[in-house]
Amino acid sequence: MGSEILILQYLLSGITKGSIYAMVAIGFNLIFSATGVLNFAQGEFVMLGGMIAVTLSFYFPLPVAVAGAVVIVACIGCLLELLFFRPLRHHSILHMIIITIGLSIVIQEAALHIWDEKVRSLPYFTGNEISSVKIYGAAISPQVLWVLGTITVSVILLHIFLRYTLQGRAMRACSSNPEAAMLAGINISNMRTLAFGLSAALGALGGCVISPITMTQYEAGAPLAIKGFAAAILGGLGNPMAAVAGGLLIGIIEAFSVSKLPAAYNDVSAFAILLLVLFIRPHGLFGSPSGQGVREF
Amino acid sequence: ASGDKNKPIKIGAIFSVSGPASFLGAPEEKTVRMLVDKINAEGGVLGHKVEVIVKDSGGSPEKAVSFAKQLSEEEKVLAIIGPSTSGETMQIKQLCEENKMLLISCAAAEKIVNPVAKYVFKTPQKDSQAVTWIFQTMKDKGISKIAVVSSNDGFGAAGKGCLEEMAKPAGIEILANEVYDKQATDLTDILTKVKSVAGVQAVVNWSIVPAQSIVAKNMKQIGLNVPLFQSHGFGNPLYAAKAGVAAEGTLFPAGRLLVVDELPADHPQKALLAAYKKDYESKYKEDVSTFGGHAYDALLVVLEGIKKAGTLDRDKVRDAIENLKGLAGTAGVFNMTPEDHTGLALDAFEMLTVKDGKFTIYKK
Amino acid sequence: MLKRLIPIVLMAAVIVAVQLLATALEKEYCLTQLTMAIYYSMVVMGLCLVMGYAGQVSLGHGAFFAIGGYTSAILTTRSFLSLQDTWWAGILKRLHVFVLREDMFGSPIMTVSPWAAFLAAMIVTFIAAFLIGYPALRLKGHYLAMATLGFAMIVHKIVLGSAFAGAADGITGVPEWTLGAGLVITGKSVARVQNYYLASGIALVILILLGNLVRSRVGRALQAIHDQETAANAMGINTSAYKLQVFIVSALIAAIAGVLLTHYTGGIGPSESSILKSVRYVALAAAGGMANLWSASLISTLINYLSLRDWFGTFDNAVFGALLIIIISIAPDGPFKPLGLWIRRWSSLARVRTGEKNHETP
Amino acid sequence: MKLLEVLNARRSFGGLVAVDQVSFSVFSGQIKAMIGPNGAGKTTLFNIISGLLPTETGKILFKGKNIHRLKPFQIAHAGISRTFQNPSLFLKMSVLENVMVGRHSRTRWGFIGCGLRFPGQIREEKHIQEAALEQIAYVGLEHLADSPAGSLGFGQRRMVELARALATEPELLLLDEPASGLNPKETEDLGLLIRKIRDTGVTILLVEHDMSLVMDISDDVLVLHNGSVIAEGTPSAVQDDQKVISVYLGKGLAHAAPGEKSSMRLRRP
Amino acid sequence: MLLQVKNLQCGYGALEVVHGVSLHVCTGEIVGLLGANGAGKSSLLKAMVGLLTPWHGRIWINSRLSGWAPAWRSVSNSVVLVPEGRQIFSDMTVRENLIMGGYHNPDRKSDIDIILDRFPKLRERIGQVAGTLSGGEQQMLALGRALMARPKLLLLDEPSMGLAPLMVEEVFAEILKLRDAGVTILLVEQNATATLQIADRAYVMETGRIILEGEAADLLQNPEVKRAYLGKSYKEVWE
Ligand SMILES: Nc1ncnc2c1ncn2[C@@H]1O[C@H](COP(=O)(O)OP(=O)(O)OP(=O)(O)O)[C@@H](O)[C@H]1O
Ligand SMILES: Nc1ncnc2c1ncn2[C@@H]1O[C@H](COP(=O)(O)OP(=O)(O)OP(=O)(O)O)[C@@H](O)[C@H]1O
Ligand SMILES: [Mg+2]
Ligand SMILES: [Mg+2]
Repeated sequence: MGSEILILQYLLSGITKGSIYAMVAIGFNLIFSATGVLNFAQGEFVMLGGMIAVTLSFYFPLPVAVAGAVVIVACIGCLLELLFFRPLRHHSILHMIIITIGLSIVIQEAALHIWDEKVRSLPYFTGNEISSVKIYGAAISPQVLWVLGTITVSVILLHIFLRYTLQGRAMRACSSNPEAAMLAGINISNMRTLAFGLSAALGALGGCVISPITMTQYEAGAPLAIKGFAAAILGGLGNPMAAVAGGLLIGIIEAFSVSKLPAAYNDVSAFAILLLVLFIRPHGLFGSPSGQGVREF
Repeated sequence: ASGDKNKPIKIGAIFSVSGPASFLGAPEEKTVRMLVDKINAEGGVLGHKVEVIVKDSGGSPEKAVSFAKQLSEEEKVLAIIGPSTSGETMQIKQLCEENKMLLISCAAAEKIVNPVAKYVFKTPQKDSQAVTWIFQTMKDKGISKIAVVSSNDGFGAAGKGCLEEMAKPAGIEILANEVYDKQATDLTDILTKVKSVAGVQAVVNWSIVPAQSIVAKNMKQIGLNVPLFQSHGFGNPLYAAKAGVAAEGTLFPAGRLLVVDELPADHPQKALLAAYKKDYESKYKEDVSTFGGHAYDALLVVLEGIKKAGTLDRDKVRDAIENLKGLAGTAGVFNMTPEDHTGLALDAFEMLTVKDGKFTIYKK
Repeated sequence: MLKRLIPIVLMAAVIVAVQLLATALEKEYCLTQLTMAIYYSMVVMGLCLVMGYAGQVSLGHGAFFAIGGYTSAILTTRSFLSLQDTWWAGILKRLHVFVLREDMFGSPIMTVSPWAAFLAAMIVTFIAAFLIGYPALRLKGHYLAMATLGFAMIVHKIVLGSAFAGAADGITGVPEWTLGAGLVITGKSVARVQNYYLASGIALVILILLGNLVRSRVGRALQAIHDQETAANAMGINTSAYKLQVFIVSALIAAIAGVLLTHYTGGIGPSESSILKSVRYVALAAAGGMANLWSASLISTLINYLSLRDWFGTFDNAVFGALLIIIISIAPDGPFKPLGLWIRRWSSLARVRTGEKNHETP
Repeated sequence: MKLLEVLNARRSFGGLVAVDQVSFSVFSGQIKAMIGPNGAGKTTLFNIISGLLPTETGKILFKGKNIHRLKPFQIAHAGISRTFQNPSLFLKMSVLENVMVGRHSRTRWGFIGCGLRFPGQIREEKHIQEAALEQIAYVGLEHLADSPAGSLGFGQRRMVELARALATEPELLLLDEPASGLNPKETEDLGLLIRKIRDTGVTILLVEHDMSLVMDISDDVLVLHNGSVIAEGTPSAVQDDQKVISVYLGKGLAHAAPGEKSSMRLRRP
Repeated sequence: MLLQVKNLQCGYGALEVVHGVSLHVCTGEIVGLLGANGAGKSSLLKAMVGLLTPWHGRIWINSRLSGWAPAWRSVSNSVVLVPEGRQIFSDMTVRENLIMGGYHNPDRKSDIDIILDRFPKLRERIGQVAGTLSGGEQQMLALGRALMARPKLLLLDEPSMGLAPLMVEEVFAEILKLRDAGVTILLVEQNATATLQIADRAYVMETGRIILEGEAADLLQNPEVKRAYLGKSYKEVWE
């Protein structure tokens, strides 16, 4: 195996991991943009998406199962907001974050009791477990291309939504200054519901497309959430494209660190680099210093 | 000496029913509950009903410690079976030894019984025996240069150590040796590294986590087309299923539970395995796995010890267990000695392979 | 002065009452888990100081607990017998830094003494907290949370991936710690009551010290930093130094808890450094009302106690999550605050009512 | 004596030069006012002096020593204190505690002393409280000492801020729009208060848009426009400066006394 | 009558700060609301738009009972509050702030230009992140943003705070122009002289109660008002 091919293979392997982190990070970003809350339950949306899609796929063809899972999880997201966040008054951002931690634990346990502890997965969208796409001699699973495609489409749509549509801007206004948003006539509760629903849907979609690669289990959400959180922060909060860049970067760092260090330490190198970046750029690679994530709780 | 017949035999169990090792603890718990019901329906042991108190440790050692104390000091159980993972077992090994509490672990690592602690036993086969099988098969296939990948949990670490130790004497060279995270979602990078090492003739993966299927898939995806050996942790049909076609041809040593149909009728384990498999699968509507079998064996060992000792005195039961001979369990036939607190011989294993998505005995 | 003493005396009374009750009901064994829970709650106290008062979110305190526990566990279990004949080992032995003892299987080993290991653990924690705190405390909000979480992740993975820390199995066989004056930290059941009082005594002392701290010049400075960092700085508070100091203090408290619990249970495993643990500490601090040392330590002792006694079985995590949601939704300032508030509101409501009547007769 | 000397201070944000080569001095015992249109760079200049923003060029000399590389807290220790345009009190703390924070730079016990409550620390704590109460009384808010700062109205917050700044025992006090949000009567009282403060030996640099206050109390006025000084002098000289009138004062309302004709043009016909 | 408030009480937590206030504003009027610090003026305005739930009493807007509706509803009633302390969206650009002001206004695109013509300073800063504007610029932005909603009733809470004299003059002129354009205005101000000069009527509030009301011109001459709120003009002081 030539060294260029090797490097390319590491790169592709990094992209595979990174695309998974990126998918989770986008969802983080959306709720963050709308509410300033970092939703620790985002990983759980990803897990639920995968689990529900697998269950539905016993009864329906794959596309229907995926669509069904996305819709159901979006509804769950809205429902969670309605039940747990809407009734809150005068709660700080930190309180809401703690509630998302609680939700994440509860959802995980609920999944354990609804399903069981076993791993599940959707079939590969194209090809099977051993098929791969060759790029200059290096190989990548076709499913990764599905993931990348999903990311690209979601990011573009999200970017347009948040920057150029009225509703999207209103969403950002809500996180920027809720009282002023209310005075401008924005129903901030509905906006938050919408944000939860949307990011739950995004998470679920991610959970479906990555399910063949990573497999899904009731516990799969939390580690994904941590990496997704790291990706979102590395990129800089408040910008879905930055989140994707952050995700890919973490994946690629992990892959290349494997080539030099014992694989047991690849998380160590990824997080060490993340820390370094933060120490040099305290608001992520592409974040703005005045951005909301910088604000204290 | 068996005293009041109404008093049930209390046995404690610590399993990680939830948490990161739930794929071990959950079938263990189910198995034990099933078995206890069956035994009680058949009249119990020595005329006593058997009561098992199951504690879910969630895989945390500190909880295992707390529960072990609780079980021995408050519940005053006769013996503890479990914990599911070697990390938890190691944390309570000394505690049980000091409190003279009988512990039958369901974790595999060799150091649980080596050095031997008087009160500590375990039921899964030894890693060293699995390694012996694997290296033997490699020799038969003419393989001498291998790569080892393992997970960063207790099982993976123990197996890795065992492989490293036994490779030289067996004439096998380990060219690459990598550890991956037990929650890994993709392993192409590690396998790329393996692929970049010239001369690797086979890959050995040592783990109990779902990532075993990912190894199989990723190897095929990046075109690393050498035989894949797995540990006895592959003994769950689910993992083979999740790897799909990628699992074809995987070689691994395992107890006979997974191939009970292929056993000759006169095999000492056949009846027990068949019954366990049937009961379990009809009760829980899921495939039986070797993990549940470890709990089966643990309970079996304790109860047989009681039967043999004819008393509920813990020290006598311990002595009886230490001298159990020819006890057929799910993992093999147990022959305990004061030096060997596992009691399984090399023949507890069979080399298996995956063919058309099914486990079957590997024939050269 | 008296007002400050009341909660302390009350707490001491509760501590004694619990023990007497447990002994009287022949449930002394409950004190084992209670002792463990108290050690865990010490981490929460330190975290309260950092989060509730100084407003810095740390998702990495599990790591400090683990650093403390692991340092002392490694030093007190690793045998340095091979170094016995070197001249410096002789000196260290004379200084009681090295001690000779027997391991579980009766073979002789030479390890570092618990006191020396404790000291080393404090030094290591101090260095780690300084190295991570110094750059990280420039970060704010979510970024700070991520940096501390990343640190915890790194510690966790190093612990998991390193043979010297026992990798996934952790370290066992940690000896008991003779403090002197007949006090021993040990999990043996004969010393159960003694250890319960030791743990609660240490916790109470920490509570008192932290209580003094928050009601002083330093505490005000921390709260000021929390509210308006720029203004605090302009008022003459060296904000970065304060943030660093409070971070280190709380890290040291976590490490002390780690050392103590490790000697108490006789071992430590990698799960102590897991992210989930760190997050759990934060959640417990939040459930206690964050800036409320008494209630946070009570809540966390209670919840950890119930969890360690397996009250909720397989639903342990679910119950924890649900409790968390309920407490935060209903009583974001901790469950004890509304109690006081209700009393006050009742009295003021009465006043409003009479006020209303006055308006109607202009 | 020159207490504060700003030499060629400059600060830009992106392409915008907010403060452009500004030089001026404040003499001991003065009340100096700084005025100028919105966005002229007054607050930015305050931020530079108090160390919150570094100046890109030039020097800031306080009592002859260059302070422009010092951190804000060091500058506070050196004897410069300030209030903010948007009152930034510690909202969760009581008024008394807010002012006690002001004593921070004049006290010394640290973590260990405070944790262990050494007798000296207890004594110091008592002094802090007494001094803070004195300052609160000075601005006339004794009755609010125990209320949380978050529950105060806008104007009251300004007063607490002033008390907090005074508690640091500054030699130079920077006030950023202290009268905004106060009604004319209250502004007048504030003017008296500022004079009183000056009489205790504190030098004052003041940013204010309320001309009645500026013209009433200041000894010297500096006018900033687009980041540069366009005029400096006595109040009467400045208010007749054509440039100042055209960019800042205008001639309508601001000059109007109650009921004066010129202002009536605003009334509907 | 565009706005009518009867016997309104409201407060925070257990603390009542408005103790039964009644007032009204007729269409086309400018009504001033004066009062010392902490009198409860801002709280009263907040209650009118629903940011603060009234404890007691009634509010009619356009003869329709309101007051318990959430704050975001008030905009659809064409009632817009410019809050104390600006409250701009500090991490959005000036343009985005304006767009948000016109959230319910279908013509927001063209209205932005009108607003920018009114406040040329904002045009210069159109792409700047609003949090970095100077104090006065932020105040203009807040006013501009409120106008984007095309209010019928504009509640202004100290709009001249922090503005340079020239700008104060402009803002007051702007308020007059708005009234001429048909907007009804309730103006809370500390600049009592200017307020009474442009207002038609005014109320004076003290510790949560209305203590005086009447024609603005009369109040301007009222000795009590003069003593408590008007102070001296700086010219007077100087000369
Ligand atoms: N952080 C920043 N980033 C970009 N521009 C800034 C920043 N801070 C201030 N500015 C700009 O610098 C200029 C000067 O601002 P400054 O706050 O000093 O004005 P000011 O004189 O205090 O005005 P006002 O009287 O309205 O408070 C303004 O145009 C403002 O938009
Ligand atoms: N969020 C709040 N929580 C508790 N009390 C408050 C709050 N906001 C205002 N208050 C109290 O309500 C009273 C009235 O405040 P309000 O802001 O309405 O006064 P105001 O007349 O607008 O004063 P100003 O001229 O200073 O703006 C004040 O005494 C204040 O202490
Ligand atoms: Mg300013
Ligand atoms: Mg007000």
